[in-house]
Amino acid sequence: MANKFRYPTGVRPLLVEEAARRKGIEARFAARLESDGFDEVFLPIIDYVEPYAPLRHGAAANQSYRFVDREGELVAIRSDFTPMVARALAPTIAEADLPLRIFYRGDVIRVEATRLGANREMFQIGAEIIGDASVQADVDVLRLAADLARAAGATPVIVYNDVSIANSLGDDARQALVSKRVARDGSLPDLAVKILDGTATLDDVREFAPLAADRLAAIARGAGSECLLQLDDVDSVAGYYTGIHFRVYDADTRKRIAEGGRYDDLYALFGTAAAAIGFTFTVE
Amino acid sequence: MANKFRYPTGVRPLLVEEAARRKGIEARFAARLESDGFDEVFLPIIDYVEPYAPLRHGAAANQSYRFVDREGELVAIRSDFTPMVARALAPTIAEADLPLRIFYRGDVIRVEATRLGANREMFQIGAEIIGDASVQADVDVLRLAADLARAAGATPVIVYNDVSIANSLGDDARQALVSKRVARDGSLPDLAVKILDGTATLDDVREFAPLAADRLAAIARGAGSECLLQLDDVDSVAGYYTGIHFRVYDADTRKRIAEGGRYDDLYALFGTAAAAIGFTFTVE
Amino acid sequence: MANKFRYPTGVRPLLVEEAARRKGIEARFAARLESDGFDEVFLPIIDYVEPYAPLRHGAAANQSYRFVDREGELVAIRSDFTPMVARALAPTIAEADLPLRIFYRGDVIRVEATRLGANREMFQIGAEIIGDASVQADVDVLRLAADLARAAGATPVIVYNDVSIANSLGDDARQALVSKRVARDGSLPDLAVKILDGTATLDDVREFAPLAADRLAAIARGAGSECLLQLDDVDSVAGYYTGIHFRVYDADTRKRIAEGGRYDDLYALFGTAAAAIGFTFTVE
Amino acid sequence: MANKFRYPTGVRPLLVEEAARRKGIEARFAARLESDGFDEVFLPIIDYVEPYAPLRHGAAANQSYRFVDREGELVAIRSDFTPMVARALAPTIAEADLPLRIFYRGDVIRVEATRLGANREMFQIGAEIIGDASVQADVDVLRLAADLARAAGATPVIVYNDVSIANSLGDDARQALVSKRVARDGSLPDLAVKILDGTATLDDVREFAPLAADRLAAIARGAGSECLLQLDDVDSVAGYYTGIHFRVYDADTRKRIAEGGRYDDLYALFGTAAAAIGFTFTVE
Amino acid sequence: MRIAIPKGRLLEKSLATFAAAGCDVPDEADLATRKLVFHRGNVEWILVKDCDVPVYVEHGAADVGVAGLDQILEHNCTAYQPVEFDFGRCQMMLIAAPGAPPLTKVATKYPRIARRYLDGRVIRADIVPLGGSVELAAVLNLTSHVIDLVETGETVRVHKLEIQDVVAEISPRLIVGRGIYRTQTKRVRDLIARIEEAKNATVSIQLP
Amino acid sequence: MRIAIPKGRLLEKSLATFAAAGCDVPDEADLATRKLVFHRGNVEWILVKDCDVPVYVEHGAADVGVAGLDQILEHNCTAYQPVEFDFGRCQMMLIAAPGAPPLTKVATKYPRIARRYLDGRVIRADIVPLGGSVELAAVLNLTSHVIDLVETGETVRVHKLEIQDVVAEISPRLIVGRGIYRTQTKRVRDLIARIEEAKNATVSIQLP
Amino acid sequence: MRIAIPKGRLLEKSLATFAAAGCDVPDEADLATRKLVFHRGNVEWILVKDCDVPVYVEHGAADVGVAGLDQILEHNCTAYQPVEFDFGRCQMMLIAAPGAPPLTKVATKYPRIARRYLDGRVIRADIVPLGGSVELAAVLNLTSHVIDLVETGETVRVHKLEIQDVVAEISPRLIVGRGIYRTQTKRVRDLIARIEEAKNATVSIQLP
Amino acid sequence: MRIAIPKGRLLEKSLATFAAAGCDVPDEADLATRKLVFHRGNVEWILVKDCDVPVYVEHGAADVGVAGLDQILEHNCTAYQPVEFDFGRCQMMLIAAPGAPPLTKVATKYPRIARRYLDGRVIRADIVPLGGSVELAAVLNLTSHVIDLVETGETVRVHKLEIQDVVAEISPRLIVGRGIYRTQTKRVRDLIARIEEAKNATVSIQLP
Repeated sequence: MANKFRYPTGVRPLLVEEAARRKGIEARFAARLESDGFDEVFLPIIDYVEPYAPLRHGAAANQSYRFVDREGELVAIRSDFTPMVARALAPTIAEADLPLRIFYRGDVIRVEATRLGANREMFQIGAEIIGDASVQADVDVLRLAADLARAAGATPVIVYNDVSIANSLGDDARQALVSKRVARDGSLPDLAVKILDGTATLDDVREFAPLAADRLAAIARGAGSECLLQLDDVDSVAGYYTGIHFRVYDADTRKRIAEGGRYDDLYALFGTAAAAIGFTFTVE
Repeated sequence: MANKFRYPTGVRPLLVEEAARRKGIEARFAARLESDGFDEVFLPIIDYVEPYAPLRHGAAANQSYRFVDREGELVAIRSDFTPMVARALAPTIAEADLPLRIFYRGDVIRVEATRLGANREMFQIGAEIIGDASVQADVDVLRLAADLARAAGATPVIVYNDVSIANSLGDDARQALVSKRVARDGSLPDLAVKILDGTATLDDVREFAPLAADRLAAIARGAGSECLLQLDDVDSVAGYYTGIHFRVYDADTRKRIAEGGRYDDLYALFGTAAAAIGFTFTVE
Repeated sequence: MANKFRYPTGVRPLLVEEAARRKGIEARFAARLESDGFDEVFLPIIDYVEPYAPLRHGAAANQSYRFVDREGELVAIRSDFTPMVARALAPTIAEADLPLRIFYRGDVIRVEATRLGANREMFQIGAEIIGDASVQADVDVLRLAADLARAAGATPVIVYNDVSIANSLGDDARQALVSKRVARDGSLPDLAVKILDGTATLDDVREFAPLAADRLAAIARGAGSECLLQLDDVDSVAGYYTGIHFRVYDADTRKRIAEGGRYDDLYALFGTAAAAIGFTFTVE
Repeated sequence: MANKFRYPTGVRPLLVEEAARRKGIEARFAARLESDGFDEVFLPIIDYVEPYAPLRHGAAANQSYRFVDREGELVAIRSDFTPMVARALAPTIAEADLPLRIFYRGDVIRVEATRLGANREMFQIGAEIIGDASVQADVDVLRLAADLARAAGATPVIVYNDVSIANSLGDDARQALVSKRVARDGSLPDLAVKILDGTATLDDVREFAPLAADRLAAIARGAGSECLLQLDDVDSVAGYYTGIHFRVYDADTRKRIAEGGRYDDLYALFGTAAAAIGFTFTVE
Repeated sequence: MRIAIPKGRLLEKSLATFAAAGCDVPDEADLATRKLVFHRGNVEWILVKDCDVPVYVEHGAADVGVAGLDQILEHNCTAYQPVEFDFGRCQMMLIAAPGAPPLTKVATKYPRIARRYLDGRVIRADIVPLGGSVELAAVLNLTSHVIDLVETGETVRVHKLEIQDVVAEISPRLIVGRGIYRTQTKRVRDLIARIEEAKNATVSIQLP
Repeated sequence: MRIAIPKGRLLEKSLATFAAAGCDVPDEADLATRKLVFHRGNVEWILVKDCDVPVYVEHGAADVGVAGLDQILEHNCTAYQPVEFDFGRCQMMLIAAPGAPPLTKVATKYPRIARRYLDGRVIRADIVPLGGSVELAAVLNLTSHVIDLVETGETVRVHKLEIQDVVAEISPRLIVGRGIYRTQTKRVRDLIARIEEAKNATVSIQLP
Repeated sequence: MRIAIPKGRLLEKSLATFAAAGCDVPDEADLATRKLVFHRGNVEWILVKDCDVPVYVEHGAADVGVAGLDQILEHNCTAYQPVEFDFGRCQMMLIAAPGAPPLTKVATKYPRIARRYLDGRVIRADIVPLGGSVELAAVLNLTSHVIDLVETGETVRVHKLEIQDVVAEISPRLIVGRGIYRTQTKRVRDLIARIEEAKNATVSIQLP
Repeated sequence: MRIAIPKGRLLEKSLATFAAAGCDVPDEADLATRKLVFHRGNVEWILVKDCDVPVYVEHGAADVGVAGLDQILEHNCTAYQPVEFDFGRCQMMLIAAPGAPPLTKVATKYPRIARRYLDGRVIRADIVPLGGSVELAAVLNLTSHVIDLVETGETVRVHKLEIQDVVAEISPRLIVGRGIYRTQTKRVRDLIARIEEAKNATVSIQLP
């Protein structure tokens, strides 16, 4: 039986002090975003699971509180904002309106049964630029993320990379990059080894992924000093990212506080093709 | 299968214009409440069903999206704020802190399958004073509700009554008051008939419910001209209300925009006895 | 609130008399099947939804009571036996054991919210031959179905066809065959028109679907007089059927009492390729 | 994601050999019960949770797979037969028909997350006599249980007691009896100590629970030699049992294979008062 | 104030009652036209289908109306029902052919009322919603039983059916929306009082 | 064989078509009576409400019937629709007052069709089911929009409403139950063929 | 009969107690070997890890055992606990560094006990299960708090931590499986009685 | 930088490797003390239980550590694993008594790894988590099978059990937290490179 005072895994009320603190953070983020011309949208706390099926990879599905609604449809409580923004906006956006600058905020709930010490309840606030595929947009978003991190009292270190590079290296190389364990028996492309050793340059990358190399070079010229290109920051799956992918760390705590990147194919999935780049901050 | 663009019954995103409008309303309400010394609390979007069982009456249970969580507990998506506030605050409040002035806001979702033209998704914002059983608190809350209604652009008509009167009249009288159909065959107490005819005075009430009569008289002296005492405004169940119960109508649209009252027993249910009075505005 | 005596939609207890009746029917079916060398398997009352996703078409998904289990997986209460048999047997069957003769029985629950007068609870008993792709197997199964129908006190009329024919005619023709509404403006292949008019012969069919034509001819030679080849018995989706598809009607009540056919690709879906043909009787 | 071959926790198919074995066991049990004049009833695999609320104690609730159906009602997959039999029969039984001899069988599913090495899927077969409050009924049921245990190849040891005794001893004594840890500081009634030491006689019991003592004496006279009266076989909650409560162990494996007792108040809960006694065998 | 009058069998008596209560109601000439909306003084009279009256009042599209309890229940209408009329009373009945099998399928124009009745009786049956000629369903074996309104019982007789049970006593009610009742209480109470008085009046519509 | 004929606007043309197809149909004299069931040769003709025809056929209580696509869709009727008639065609329309606000509430006699239409258009709106005079709902602001059948468009004009969209093209169909089609195929095919021929016939009912 | 003895801190006193109760227990020489199973008379003695004793008894792989309440609770062991021993008692404590922040993360070897304690206190915190040196977690700020057994309090002191609360009083118990208790009641009762007598005995193991 | 070293069988070789990589590691004298935390230069060395190393690194309470793949998998540790060591390799095995029945219950110290193995093999079995002496479970028939680490195979032999299958190849890894790797990349890469070099070194700890 539910303990009389307990709350369901992953949720709890925020009483006066905590609520005030949260509101303070929200206000700082929102003020900065609005001053930069970002408009807020409100996203539903629950949504169908099915429309997101194409994005689903393995574990992700189990990360959300899911239930079957009165119509027999599988519904999930919000666990990731970015695809929801695309699903909500895609049917309505018109060429003429682009680029759009959107931000959003709210709680997400994750059931990370298997992760160690996972905190399941998170407040997220994020922003994205829709319909601008330019390098400048990438740079602007990196700068914005850095400013917001500072506004939140952190010392940002932004690690970025382009997911298309790993895609071009093959599975073995990707696995090596993910685990950081390099086989020096020549079974891996030299580039992978170089990347792991931290000696790879964009010139090395260029032959494998010329577009990514040029783009990263351009971004590097524009990005602030807190932004570090790390070619070995690779995940086992790229998810919906199609170009630059970055994570914002707080140098003081070494914790990751935000993640983002470019997902130029996501909107097409929901009916209207549009380039997009954005990020989400997570406040525990 | 879920239509590619549909959202689950009762939810939908608010895009730029709607979100801006909603934020405007929220801002006006919040500003007024904060200036009156009300502190905001954030309540979880889901909670266990069981702790609220004592409050549950018939249909209510089916009004919420309910599902069974990973621990096998029955969980519901928020459908009424007032009891959640009590459950959240009760364990933490200390005599010394009282009275507390609290407000809250957020979406609630109701599955009102059987009601006619029910809108299932509602944004609610409400406030309450905890630990003040005085008539003055009743009056203050009535005034505050009226001011907020005006702030929202409505012409408030506040109808109030005391639930203990109907409780004192017996079931037949209550049913007559609920349906407004009076049996003139003497089967009903004269008071019930007088109330229905609108000829009952507080003196008539006094013999049945002296405390309520005196209290209503005191409230009447303090309340604004938009407040109308209507002894025949009775519901089939009093729910958690224990004293004054009121509804705020907009005279222009004749629609009900807020409801509230005193629920002095609700906090005890969650562990700490405390008088409380509050109201909730519903914005469709 | 649940009425004190009601049962969830689609289920109810069978008390002494009904249970005895049901047992009688079961016994007759089981005796006949066992005497024909069919072995029974027991299938779970719930199973995951996901393994069956490739079979899922539109509405079907909503026909089952679905819920999310403790591990966060989507689970459904049994609503169709045939795919469950394949999923259960596929991992275990070895070439050497084939052909297998299997039967099964049990309740299925369907939530057919939108169908008119749908009875949601059904007892089903079915049989199938796995690993025998021969015409003889088709004929044996047709005969068995007829015998079982008689054993159940019905006067069987078995209508059969080959799903590959409709597949070969194109969507317009299929739609015409499904609705039985024929456009005589030449927009449809002559064969479709002939089929609808009931004048088509297997020779007409042969040019479109030679294999099906020959097979149906062979079946026709072997099948009993209660079996009627009806080329216009076509559904909007073939489901998992790959060859012959038949329905058993009771000439007295004109109701459908069983359905079956050949599904030679179904077992491969669950790990082991094997031809299979079977049918399921439904007892309300 | 669900492993392609896995089944939901607690269920799995029984293929040919296992199914045959299961059918053999069922047949032996059913034959014996039918020859004794017991009629079978079929019970639904799912039912509402609410009607059983009065019986619910703590953990029990979480032992069943629960979900919310299309009407928003909480539904559970069958986890205990006895109350379901009462709910199914109570509305229909008439004085005249009593006593009834009923049996039932089927799978139950339990989610015993916290118990050690709990097997969650069980086949159960049980029987009960409704409307016979006599000692003879108690004795008959004990004999029947013993015979069925032998039919299943076990060497039955049936331990029995009367739940009303522990009820009469107070909580401390009950706790001591449950844990078998006796405080010799005189804080416990002598009887409790004697019971734990195994030196208590029915004469000792008589002063506390005269009716139970006499009844147990009478049962002891009638029961077979495999039946052992054990006054210290006490559970922390009596559940729905009101008189004799017994467990059948297999002396060879020392495992419990059946449990039963008298529950004379259970039928009243579902609308028709009737004495009842029965037992359920569990076959893993 | 907008008042919804049912176009059906309750039309004349409803209007007569309002007239007797001193309201300026549409006259026969008006009704002869195909018009459905009439302004008289400060009242707007609307003529809608019997089953739609509760819908209009529930949604606040009408302030006051006259509706049978059958429609009020079927629509879970939450409006006040201050006056119960004596005219147009009838019964909701469970009807079947003589020697009908146990109830497993019932045809009706009132699926919700039927559902509540069956649940209350612990009868598990499918409900087949029909639009009209409900008794015919039992005659033609669409269903074994039907649930329908019975006034004179004539229909039941001609179809050689028999009544098995009374599902509900049905009477027309004056229904009043909560919004107007609360925001214009005095005016509404006054109208109710006059209707109450005029209730039993047998006055028929006066031609000018 | 039992054939269900809709009592409403399709009655005469339906019977005329069957007559032209060589069926012995009820004549005007029959229709003049209050009877709803007629035996002619080996056919039992039943007259039911338009909206009930698909119900009878779906449940096997009638073998054959004539129904508008509106009713077929609204009831998710799964019967065969071998013949589409040329008479009685009309359109299901989305209608609103000029300058109506965005669609958030729509009144209709066809809630299921409306739901599908709205879902398809990604419009989130409440549906208010009505029994009749649907256009009136838009006039009286019960709802901003209505979805209803439009034949001549007259009703739309008199209410000063305007058509915003076509929801569906509606035509009457000959519907045939699957049971009889499968178990008496030849007989049914023969009937269908004859109806098909007679389809466009303008023959009116011949009095004996 | 198979009796499970914990290999850890309770080993000697447990065996001593059984010896004092007249059981033929393994002697020091036996224990010196790496063997874990010893047959003495009709008893099979098995030496298993402290935390595994309840598992063996719960599953019926051992009939009797000695286990600390900590392990009994952590495993939801349902075996009987007829005797509570006086030796080896200690407390389950909530421990933190002086001036620790509010409890939001706690490290422990007893996640279930910790969960129950936190729920009972309405404290919402993550539990970090550790295998050993739990106090270290608080020292190294893996977690702000730890829940662990405290005997002498020495560990707490050396790590400069302080005790904040008592989670539970822990004592070793004689646990007896239900199966053997019910099927060989007499024999088991006799053993329990002898253990009960010998309970406080300070007898040490006698070498032959 | 804080580095977590497993107290168990990997202790010496782990420290030796770091030493060979030029790190100033705790020496034998240090280890002789009961201390678990040592500061050397800008590194803080902590000695924790083998199974806790991944926990410290995952939570960021340690930056770097040495852990066996068994513990990494069992904890779903997401830290980087840049170096795989050659020492201390072993295998996770499925073990049973000769002629054991089909696998329905398995005892193990690695329930998650066991679950994954069984699911992958479509074997439906209960898992009995134990704290130690896992092989004993098979000997004493607590379970028919056990899943455990096998180095020399000695334990398997003495218990007269046999290996049925290889569950996983286990090797110790250098694990590095994502936070430090990303925020102090250069320093971490440098350490990894030096460890990589020293990897196969058989250097033992040098006393000063």
